[in-house]
Amino acid sequence: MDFRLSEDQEALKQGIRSFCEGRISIDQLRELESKPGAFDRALWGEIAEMGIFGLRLPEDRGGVELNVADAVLVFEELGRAIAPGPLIWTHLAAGLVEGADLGDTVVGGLDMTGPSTELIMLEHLESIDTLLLLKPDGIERIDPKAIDATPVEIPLDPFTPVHHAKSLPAGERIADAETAKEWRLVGTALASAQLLGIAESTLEAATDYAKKREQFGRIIGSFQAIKHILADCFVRQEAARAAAYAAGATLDYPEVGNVERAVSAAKVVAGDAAMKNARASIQVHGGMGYTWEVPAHYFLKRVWVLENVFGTIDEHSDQLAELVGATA
Amino acid sequence: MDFRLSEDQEALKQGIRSFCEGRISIDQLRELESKPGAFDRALWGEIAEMGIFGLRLPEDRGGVELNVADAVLVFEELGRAIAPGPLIWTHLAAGLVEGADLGDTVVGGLDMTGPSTELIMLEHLESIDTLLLLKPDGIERIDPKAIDATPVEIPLDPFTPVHHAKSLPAGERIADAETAKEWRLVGTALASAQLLGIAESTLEAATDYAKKREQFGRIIGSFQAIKHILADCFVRQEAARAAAYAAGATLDYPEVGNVERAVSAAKVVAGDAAMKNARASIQVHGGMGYTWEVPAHYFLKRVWVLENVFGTIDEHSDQLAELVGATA
Amino acid sequence: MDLRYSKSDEEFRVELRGWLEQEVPKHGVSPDQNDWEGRVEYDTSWQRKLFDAGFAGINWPKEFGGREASVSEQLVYYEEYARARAPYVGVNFVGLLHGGPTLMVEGSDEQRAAHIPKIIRGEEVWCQGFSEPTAGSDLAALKTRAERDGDDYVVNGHKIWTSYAQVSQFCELLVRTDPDAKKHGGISWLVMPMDLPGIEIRPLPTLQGDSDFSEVFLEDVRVPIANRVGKENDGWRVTNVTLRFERGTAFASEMYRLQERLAQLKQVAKSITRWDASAWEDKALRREVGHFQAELDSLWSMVKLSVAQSGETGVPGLGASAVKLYYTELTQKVLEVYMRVIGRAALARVTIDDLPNEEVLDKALNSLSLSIAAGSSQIQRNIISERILGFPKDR
Amino acid sequence: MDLRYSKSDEEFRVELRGWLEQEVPKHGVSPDQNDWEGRVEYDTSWQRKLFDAGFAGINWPKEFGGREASVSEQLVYYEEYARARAPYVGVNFVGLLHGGPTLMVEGSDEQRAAHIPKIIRGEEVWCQGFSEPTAGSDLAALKTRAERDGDDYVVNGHKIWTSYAQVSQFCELLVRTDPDAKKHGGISWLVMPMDLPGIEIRPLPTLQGDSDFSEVFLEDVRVPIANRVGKENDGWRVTNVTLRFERGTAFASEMYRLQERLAQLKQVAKSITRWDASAWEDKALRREVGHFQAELDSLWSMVKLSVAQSGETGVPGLGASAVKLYYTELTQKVLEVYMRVIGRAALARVTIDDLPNEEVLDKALNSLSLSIAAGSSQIQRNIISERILGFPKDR
Repeated sequence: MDFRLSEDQEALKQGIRSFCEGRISIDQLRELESKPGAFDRALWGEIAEMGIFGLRLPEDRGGVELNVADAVLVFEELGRAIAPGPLIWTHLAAGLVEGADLGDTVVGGLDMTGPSTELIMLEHLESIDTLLLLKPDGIERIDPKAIDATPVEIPLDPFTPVHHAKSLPAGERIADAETAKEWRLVGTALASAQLLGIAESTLEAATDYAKKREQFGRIIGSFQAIKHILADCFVRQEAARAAAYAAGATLDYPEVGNVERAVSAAKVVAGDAAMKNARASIQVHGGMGYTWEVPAHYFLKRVWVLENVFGTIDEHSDQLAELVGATA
Repeated sequence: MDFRLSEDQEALKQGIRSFCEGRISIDQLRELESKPGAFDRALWGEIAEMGIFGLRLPEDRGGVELNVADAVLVFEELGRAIAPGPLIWTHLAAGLVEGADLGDTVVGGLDMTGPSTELIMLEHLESIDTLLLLKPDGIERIDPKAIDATPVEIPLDPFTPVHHAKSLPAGERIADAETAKEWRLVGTALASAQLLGIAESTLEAATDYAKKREQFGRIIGSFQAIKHILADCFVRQEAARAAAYAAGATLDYPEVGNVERAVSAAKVVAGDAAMKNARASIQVHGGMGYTWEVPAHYFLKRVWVLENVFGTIDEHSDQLAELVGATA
Repeated sequence: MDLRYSKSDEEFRVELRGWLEQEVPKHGVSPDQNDWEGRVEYDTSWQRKLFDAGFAGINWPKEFGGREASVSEQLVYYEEYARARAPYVGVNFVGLLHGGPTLMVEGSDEQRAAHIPKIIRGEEVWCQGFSEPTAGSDLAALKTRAERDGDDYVVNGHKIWTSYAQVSQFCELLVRTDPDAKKHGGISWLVMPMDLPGIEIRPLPTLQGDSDFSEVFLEDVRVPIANRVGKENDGWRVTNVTLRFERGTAFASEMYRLQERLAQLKQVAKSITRWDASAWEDKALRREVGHFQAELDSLWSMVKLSVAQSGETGVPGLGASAVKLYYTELTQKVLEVYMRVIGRAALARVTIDDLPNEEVLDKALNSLSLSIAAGSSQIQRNIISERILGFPKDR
Repeated sequence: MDLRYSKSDEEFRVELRGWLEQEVPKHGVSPDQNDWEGRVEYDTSWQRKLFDAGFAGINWPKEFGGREASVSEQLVYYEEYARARAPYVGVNFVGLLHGGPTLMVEGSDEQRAAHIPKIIRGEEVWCQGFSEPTAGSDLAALKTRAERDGDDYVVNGHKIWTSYAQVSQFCELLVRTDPDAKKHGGISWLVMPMDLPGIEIRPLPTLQGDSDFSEVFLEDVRVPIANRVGKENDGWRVTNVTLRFERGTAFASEMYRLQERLAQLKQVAKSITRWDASAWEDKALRREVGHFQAELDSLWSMVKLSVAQSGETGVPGLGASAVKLYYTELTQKVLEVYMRVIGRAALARVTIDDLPNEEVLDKALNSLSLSIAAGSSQIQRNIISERILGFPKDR
């Protein structure tokens, strides 16, 4: 047992971070913002080349043969950069949907294991080649073009275009309930990892700003009011980190704990951390935080999106209540 | 409509405050602490002489003929001083139980309109002459000596001794459902007023301490970390004040709003304010706040007692949810 | 401590309610955020209607065309205005809530005569030139220079967060007239016509995507000295009068309207199905909403107390900072929960399937500004701890 | 990033669990808070049992009699210790968690030989003489003077918050040996025998009513110079080594035990009837409790990470401040909710009707100290913002 990152893991994380800094910087996101569907197939191909989708596939199938814990680190970095697109779904689909791992097939998805609602919201519909439905009894595939859906004129998150639909056509069953259950758990862990990443980058941006911005003849980061807001952000970030990493490590070796509990804990704690840190970041940025120009708002908007995938904080808390007193 | 205090009300408030400062100071409370039942009949007589119990009785019955709004101001001051004893019950009983208004009969009570529990906790049992049971269908009177109750060796609040019992003997009905309903509302408003008073005096004590206590070569009240904790206490205090006063004013003239809503709002907001301010006060007092010697803890302990009379914050919140959307 | 409205208050309520019930629907829906021409027309024509009906400048003295309503009538006004969902003050904000009141207290007779009647009729739109890129919370650090040259001040500088700059005729402008004086000592308050040469306006889009705010660049703008309000270098005092209004009852109707928003949240929750029951069946949600109702009622009682206290002087007291902090936190919390109730549908900023997404998301995004604008929450806590609780200033 | 315990870890777990299952019940119930003789006997004899069984000084090097357990064995130890509800370290706290480790790193061979073997066997009780009435959060402002006189320091001063002073043989004492040096520069760290003349102990009852803390008055107490640990005037550095331990894993078992407390809360809620249903039927309570479980699991994962990071050096890292803040807030929140679940029965500090009042109320009251002691939450936030985030120190 050693909960620290291995050298390989540090290197993996650093590699993804460098890639994001080079290809998914805020300036590059701004360019993407004006493109149809806020999507760039060339970038998608580069993400695939980084091995992000085939990360957990065996080497003999062209993958990198890594673990969920490694994927958590990768998605933490993608979250930091608010990398756009149906990243989790395509990652999950690698090995099941042909071309997903190579970035040739862009795979989107919808988690239908949560509470039913009349309204169906579909992300990235115009950019995906395949839509997967995650249902309690298995995974189904649908042709996105066969769906009668209405595009939403203004999405909450500029990088997450959505369509809404009243119903979906029948899908083709491509995996069983067991796989669906595993996908739901891994998907939740990866969304938690992205939320962790956002908790980090929002704290980082606010810290940088507070060290530069002067008011009353000194940097605002010299005021306890600001220092303590950001210290609390740090605490939340570290709690989110511990929870998200534990979810990954528990998925890899279920004997170390209760998988459901670890995954739900990650979504709750990382979700809270991201939401509060993103809000704190806007607050510390002051008036500039309220502009479109300063990217602080992109992060909060993404948090709202991620809160609504793979179960909300409330849903996971309710599930955790049932597990209180169970063996960890 | 003028929500400010009238001159008479200011004078009333000041009068009670002076009385409390002279007769219910912390030093005097400390003496009381060692007395059996933490009760002093002589003091009770003086409280009666101040007109606190007969406050709302007509003048021709020996009362002061004031309103609930005035009683709220009086109980705010009693709360500030954490004046002990069954003050609300004796006040409510004035006019119904002989001698209550004059302090000759010490009246205790138990609110049985809330959620049933198997365990019955009775406050001040050894000091009271009469116990009243507030039930949905009316008010009953019991002889305290007829109750088979066990004294609690260590009460949470040193000034609120308790007994516990499994059952109570049959009582004598002395008032109807209508009166019971009114008592419950007025009792809730007065408990809220006491909580408001605690929100004030805990802030005041912490403010005074933070102006005197030096660390790092300056008073701790010059640090934003402390300043902002106490600014938030002030906001809560003012919200609690507005809510408690509104509850009193609405009880007096039900045409100005929804009485149930005003009273529940007061208990929720004043309860929160008192709980958080009492905790903040201990925190600002630092190590000294954790001693028995500094009185900060008495206030928090009293808050826990008051949280559990006339409905908890949760119970009132649940009731308010039903009233959302109703006319205020 | 009497919350009863008098008979004449209630008569006023009946009169106002009747008028609003008739006029608000007729005035139609507010134009798109980016349709500036439409917005000006919508906001100013509504102001004119208010004026013609005798409901403009509710707390303004009669001599300035106001209604000079009593404290209790003002509360009736805020309540009814919110209930009727009457148009937001919009482009008239600065004139009605800053410029006008400041001129009443500090302006010369000529200045009052030139502007106040037009402001109250909706004939003059004002904007605010206070903040600068390096003078935000620390407003007194402003650097925009005004140098005397004949009968004019020659103004050079860079203002930011100027609402409605692109549609204003006048700007309440803070300038530094004595660069050698101590920070608060060398500031003056000017009325700057927005059509003067040398003024450049660049919209600064907000995170909502609208362009309500602008940056204003001033290059050798010649503002007549006669346009100064108050004495030279006494502008900081004048400003503080103005700023208090922002923390006072400027948002009273918005505060009352939160009640309605909570009621709407309850209705929406009842209409949404989750796990085969309505979202309102969730007791945890109900408890939160009930708790919010307690706080909302308390907020409105705080406003009643605050209005009563400011009634004598007309100037909101320091307690206004407490009202603003309470309102800010509560609004953000309520809207966060509202977003959760809407759930995945909140990924859309437009209204779909009868859900009030557009309104709720706009308000949720807008609520982020409440803890920043008009004195951030950190500044408000400083004001309370220093001016009310008596702690030393930051050092 | 591997949470798997090795085969030898699991063997250690089996061994430890078996031993604890056998010994903990035999050791009986802890004596009353005010029975000092009983408490010392209870705590020190337990320490001796741990030592004899090879479980004392779990992270201490073997050369000092410790087990020198691996990081993962330490975690196993904290988990099993908490699960077994084994006795709290009690009067051995200062020796095992401060004095001993400090001597290991900074003491002379003689000092180590004189104390460490006795500390780990439970034969020597230590107390802490750090804080003073005017030096709390600002510990370095301490005024207790030590002046050289022959082979002794003559010590005069007034210490406060000294736990277990009345039953200790030794005190880790901070004194000022150079009154002219800068604040942090003139401090030395002494081992003071508590039986020296001139030491007066006055208990300082806590809000729980116990007398775990004392004030210690020192009047011309002659402490041999040989009892100084580290160089003269270098005591501040020595102290900082000590303090970090408090923020590290000193409370690891307590943190894990919170899990159990939450499970107990659930059981209690199920056993209490409210409105004709169990209190656990209240979905709002369940959601809060579920949220707590998420945070508790995260806390334990934070400890795992923190222990792993400190494994290399043995000294907890700066992240320990984050663990302490998270633990503190969480404990206070959980116990507040627990009080609400107990409801009116919480008016009694003794256990009635099978409700665990005594324990819960004691813990709830005790939890108030967590945000104050061992570096207040405000100090922890300063540490994080200055030493981790890189903001300037307060000025």
